[in-house]
Amino acid sequence: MDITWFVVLSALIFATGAAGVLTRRSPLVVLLCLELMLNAGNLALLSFSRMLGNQDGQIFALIVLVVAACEVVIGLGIIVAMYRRRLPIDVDQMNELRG
Amino acid sequence: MLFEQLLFFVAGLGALAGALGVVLIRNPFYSVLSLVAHLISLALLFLLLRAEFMAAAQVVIYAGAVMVLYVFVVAYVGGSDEPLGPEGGPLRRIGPLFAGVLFLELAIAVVGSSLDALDSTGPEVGASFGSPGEIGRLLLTKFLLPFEAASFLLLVAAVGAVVLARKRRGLEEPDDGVPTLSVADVLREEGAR
Amino acid sequence: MFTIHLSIVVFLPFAAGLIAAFLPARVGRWLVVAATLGVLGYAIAMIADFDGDSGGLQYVTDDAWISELGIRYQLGVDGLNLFLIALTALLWAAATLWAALRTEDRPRLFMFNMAFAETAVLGAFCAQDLALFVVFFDLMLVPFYFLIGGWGEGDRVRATTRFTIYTLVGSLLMLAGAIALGVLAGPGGDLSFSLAVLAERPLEAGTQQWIFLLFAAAFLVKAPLFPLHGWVVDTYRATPIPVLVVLSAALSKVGVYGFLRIVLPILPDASQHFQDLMIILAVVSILYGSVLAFSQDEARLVVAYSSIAQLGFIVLGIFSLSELGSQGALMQMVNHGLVVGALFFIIAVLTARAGSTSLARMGGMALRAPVLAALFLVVALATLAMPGSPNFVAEILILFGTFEDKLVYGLVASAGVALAAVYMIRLFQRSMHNRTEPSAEPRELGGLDLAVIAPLTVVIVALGVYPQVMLDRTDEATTSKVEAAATAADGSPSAAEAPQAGPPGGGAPPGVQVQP
Amino acid sequence: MSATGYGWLVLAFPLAGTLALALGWRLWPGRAAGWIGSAAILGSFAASLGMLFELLDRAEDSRSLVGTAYTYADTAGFRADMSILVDPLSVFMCLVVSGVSFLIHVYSVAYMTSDRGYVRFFAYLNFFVFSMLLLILAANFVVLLMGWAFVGAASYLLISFWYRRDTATGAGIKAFVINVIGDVGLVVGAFLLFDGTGALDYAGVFEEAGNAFGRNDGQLVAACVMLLVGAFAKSAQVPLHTWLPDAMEGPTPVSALIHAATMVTAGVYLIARMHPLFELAPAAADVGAVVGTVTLLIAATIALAATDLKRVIAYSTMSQIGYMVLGVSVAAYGAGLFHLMTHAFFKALLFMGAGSVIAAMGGVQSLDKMGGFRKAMPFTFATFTIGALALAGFPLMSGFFSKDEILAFTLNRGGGYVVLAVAGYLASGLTAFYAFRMVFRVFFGEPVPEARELERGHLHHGDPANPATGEKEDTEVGFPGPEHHVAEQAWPMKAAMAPLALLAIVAGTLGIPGVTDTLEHFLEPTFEDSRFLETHPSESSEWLGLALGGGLALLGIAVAALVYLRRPGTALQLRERFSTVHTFLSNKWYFDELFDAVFVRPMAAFGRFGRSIIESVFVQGVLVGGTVGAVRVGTSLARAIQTGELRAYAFLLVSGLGGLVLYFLIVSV
Repeated sequence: MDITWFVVLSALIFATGAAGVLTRRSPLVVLLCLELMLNAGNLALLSFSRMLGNQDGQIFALIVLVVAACEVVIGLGIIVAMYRRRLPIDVDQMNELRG
Repeated sequence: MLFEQLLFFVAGLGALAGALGVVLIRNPFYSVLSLVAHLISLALLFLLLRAEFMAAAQVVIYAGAVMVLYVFVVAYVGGSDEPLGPEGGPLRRIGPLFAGVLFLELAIAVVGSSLDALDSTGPEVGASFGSPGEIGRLLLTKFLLPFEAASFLLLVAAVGAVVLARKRRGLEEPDDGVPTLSVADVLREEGAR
Repeated sequence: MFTIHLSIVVFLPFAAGLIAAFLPARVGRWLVVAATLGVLGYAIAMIADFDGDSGGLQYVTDDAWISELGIRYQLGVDGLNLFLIALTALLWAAATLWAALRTEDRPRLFMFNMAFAETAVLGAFCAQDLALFVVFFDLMLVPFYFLIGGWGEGDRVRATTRFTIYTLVGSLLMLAGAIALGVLAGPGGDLSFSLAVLAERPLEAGTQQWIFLLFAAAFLVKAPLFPLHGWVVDTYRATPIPVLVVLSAALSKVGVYGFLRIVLPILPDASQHFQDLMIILAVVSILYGSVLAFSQDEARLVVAYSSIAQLGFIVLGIFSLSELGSQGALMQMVNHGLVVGALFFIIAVLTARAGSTSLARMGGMALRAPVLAALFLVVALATLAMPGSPNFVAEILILFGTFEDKLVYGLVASAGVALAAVYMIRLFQRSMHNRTEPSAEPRELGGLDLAVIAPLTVVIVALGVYPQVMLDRTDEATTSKVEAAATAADGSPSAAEAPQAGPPGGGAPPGVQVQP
Repeated sequence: MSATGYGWLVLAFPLAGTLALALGWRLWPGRAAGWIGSAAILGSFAASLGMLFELLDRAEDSRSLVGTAYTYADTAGFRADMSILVDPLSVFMCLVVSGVSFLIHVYSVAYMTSDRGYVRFFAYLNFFVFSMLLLILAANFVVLLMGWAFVGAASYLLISFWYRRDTATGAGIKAFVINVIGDVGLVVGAFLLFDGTGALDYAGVFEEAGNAFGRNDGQLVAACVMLLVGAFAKSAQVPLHTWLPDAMEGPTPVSALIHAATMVTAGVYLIARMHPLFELAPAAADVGAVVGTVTLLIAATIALAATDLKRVIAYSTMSQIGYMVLGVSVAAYGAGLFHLMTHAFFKALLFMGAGSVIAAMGGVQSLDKMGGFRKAMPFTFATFTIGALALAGFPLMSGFFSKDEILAFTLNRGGGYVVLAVAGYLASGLTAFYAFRMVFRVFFGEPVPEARELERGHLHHGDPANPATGEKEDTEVGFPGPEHHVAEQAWPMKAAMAPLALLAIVAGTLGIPGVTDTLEHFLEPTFEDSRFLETHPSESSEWLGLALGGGLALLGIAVAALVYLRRPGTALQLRERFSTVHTFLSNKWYFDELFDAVFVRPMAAFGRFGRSIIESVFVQGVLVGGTVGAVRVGTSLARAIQTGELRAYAFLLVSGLGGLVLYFLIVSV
């Protein structure tokens, strides 16, 4: 299979994830969509790694995996904290940070 | 060759379907399960790209550990059905349009790229390419610093999660009598309480 | 024989402040006081050790910092900043001591900010690299932002906002000027911001002029000079006294010091070109500040406007572009710092007794507080440049320097001397003499207040009796700084666009300045 | 010890006295402070005598010595040493100043007894004497300015000594500010000289002046006129005189010391000291002569109408200083300084007598309320009358010789100077009149209750009140205190007045035309370079002048006797008859109002304008407000983007990404 296929697929998954982030209201699902985007990125990284025959890209992907894990931990922690404070779990109703 | 192509299309469609499932299914619980399917499909694609270690990590860490976390949280928070309706203003409606434009741009960029190597299956690589041994060697030599930084990041995230999710006194729950001390308490000046 | 490392001098307060932040408050505050005293000791040792005959830099520290941009970590002391460093050290010692005795609200944070501010000001005085100077110059704002915003009185938010934004805009203009200077003066990417190097790379007269204006804006705002003094009123009202002391006494000197250190040597043609403009601003500041000083009822504002007038004198001395004038200006910087510091402490004491900063609510303090009255009298007389005070020596040098070329401006400025007598004696009389207001509780200075104010007064008197101790060490350096700008008048190549009709060997006669 | 060594001692005594009194203000019990202060001045006087004898030992042409202690300021061609000049002129001045000051200190020991600020008073007084001596001994302009300004400051402190009176503090400010104007004049003058000669020390300036400036050179004349501004401010010459009458708010010994005997003569000293310059710039000297004459006339006329006892003496001081300024300006140095000395004696005496009377009156100073003290205070009467006779120029008294010598000298210059001399003679008649107006109104006529009480041995104690406003006095700082028993009763006061009375009578013998010229001869080394040294009026013309002056004095006294003794109602009739003139005179020629209209009010108006318009509208409004406003607008734009909506941020991010990709697509095509 040509690398192009993989890269285009990665772009498609990325766009799907972006669409999810832009449309969904539950922060939980927004986080899931972020995972999609990160994985799309990983796919692209691995594709290019294969294309160049260089394993550095795989290390990159691994690091992205770590970052994703951290993000999940913090994101879910925030959601749990919000839940426990009886705050609405809805991204449209969260604007505490308005300047 | 054919097997690889077949596998690519099966896995690719699976990944795509999983992704669409995440975005479109209204029940968060099913969204999570859909993401698991997506991740496993992706792991297959990783195998095709000769990234055996990453594929394994994807399945074990992501589809296994991380998704379990999601499931727990969904179960805890109580995943209610979310209306996919029009609430959320105009931005929400044009969201897919933006995503589509983004995909188009990226696709044009990839397809129209003058990078010839994209149209190949990549160079021949040795059997150890992407093996855990190779990755481990790289991590402990060339990428030692990012590796350490990543581990530190994980530590910080873990502490952060504890701080975020711990019980707080006097807010919404009755005092359980157990005094808690946080980092913020240590840094605060005396007399400022 | 011990060696003096400027980096230690500069960063000692900051380090102490940082450590003190993690110690118990009662220990921490005295640690900061000890550090400021250490810096003072260092400064005194430096004055004693200083080689007055050499005009060059001493105790130089010179390391690469950001080598890609040619920025160096370059510190040094010469006659120009020697006494300003000592002044900074002395006032910070006094101010932190004062604060250590009474700050109750978040003392460690307060002390840390004070220490941080001292480091920034010392750094700005010591810096011999333009980029480093700019860094310290802007860094000064940070602690003062927190000090005024966090411990201020009255409408402190408004004061802090105005102070920060206004001076920051000035600083940004200077940053632009500094970058332009470094880039334009470094042909072919050979960048250097070292002041010594820049002084040897003269720019086109036209380029110099707009860069001059950028620098002048920053320095005049900081000084402050009319009409850029708008931040003064709110800030002086709101700032807590120990902060106000260092703000008015040391911080404002950084601006005028910048003229001598940077503008005159590096932009000589522009300095010559804008000489009249600057002198007019200075003279207007003198008169305007004086007149407003005696129509104020609030003690702090009297001193605030008097500072504008005094800084007018300093700028006048600098832009007389004569050796006498700059020498006087430099001396006046130190003297003004001393008297204004003492004045604010005294005003704080008075305010505590009268319960108000309004002069109308004070009065008659002298009877119950003779020591306070005596100290105030000495300081007030020094402020109005009474002969026999160091300020007199400074002002006579400034006036003599100005008279040489700009007799008319000098005469107008000397009216400011008489006006100074009016507002200072009025301040003294309104607070010390006449009847006591019923609401005021006159009582004598406490021993600890005395320990802060008396040393400042002693230094003032000592400098008045023997000013030569200062002139001896400063005159080589000052002379070398004015030289370029003073000779630019005689038709150096880059000044060709401003032809001079001056007599040979002398400066241009007043009013012959031709604007292109 | 060398003469300069004595010179430093002259300065050291009062300085030490000041420091001892000021730093030990709580230690000195009772009158100790007064005696310490007096002893310090006595030491100064002794050291002055030491200087005198040292000088007399030297040859006449080497009687000018400079002693330098250290370099005061030396930079970029500006050089000033801490140095003193000892020559006959400075020795003469030191003797007069320290001698008279000593007597006034002794007088004050008793006079200030009940004052709460006793120690403070003597600390100030010693500081004043130190400053005055520094001024006199200075060998360059910087030290001169120091002494000059210290004198001003000391005078400020002493005028506002009773600082609870706002009239006193107001007068102090006025005096200080006018003195500072004088200082500025001196600074400018010193610069103009420095510019021409490159020197700041007298010797250097005088030496170079001849080479640097031509005769009546514009710059030199300007310099001398600026020096005159300084001299006029200190010596209360028109138009810078308005502070002197107000300065009478100070305690009476202060009026005697500062505002009669010593400080106000500093201007005369300055002109005498700078005589080489004034002779090079006769135009400036003429300015001095004319101003001196105008002052002596104006002051004499105001003194006719003033009713405050001390102010009458103050105006007479102005007038007499006018004579001295006239004298030294027309190069009659010896005569001018002679008059300075005799004036110091009799004027101090007059003030001391006035102080005694005021004490007897319980602080009241108005002539209208006094009368008939002759029997109650015989000693004061005698000494005051001696002082008045000397002031009036009664034949054979000291003032007779000194004043008339000035006028004779002026007359001798001929030309326009004759007019000045005529004015001087006219004023001397007026002087005699107002001097005896005081004597007759205070000591003759019907005794007032206070006088009667005193005759019976009781001292009247009025309610302590400010004589100017009638406001109740704060006796914690305000004098006279409740237990004030000084009139005629304290021996130190008599001990001070008696020698002065003697001197007021006999001091004239130092310069009787044709008989003695001791003083002039002693001063000669200082003035030997004067062009006018030899142009002395002939003896016969001097005696003619003396006869004329004596006649005028007698006439003035006779008229005063006629008006106030023989026909007591005459004065009132005259006042009604010439009410316009009287109003004009009692308003002091409207100088205060003039200054108010020309300087004070415009300045205050500008201050208000500056505060309300320039400050709030332009400086704070447009400049600061504009800058801050611009930043505010910018930040509110930035804030508008910060909606806090997660989705909005996500959109921004995606649009940014899309834009970036688009950019690279376009670029790569």
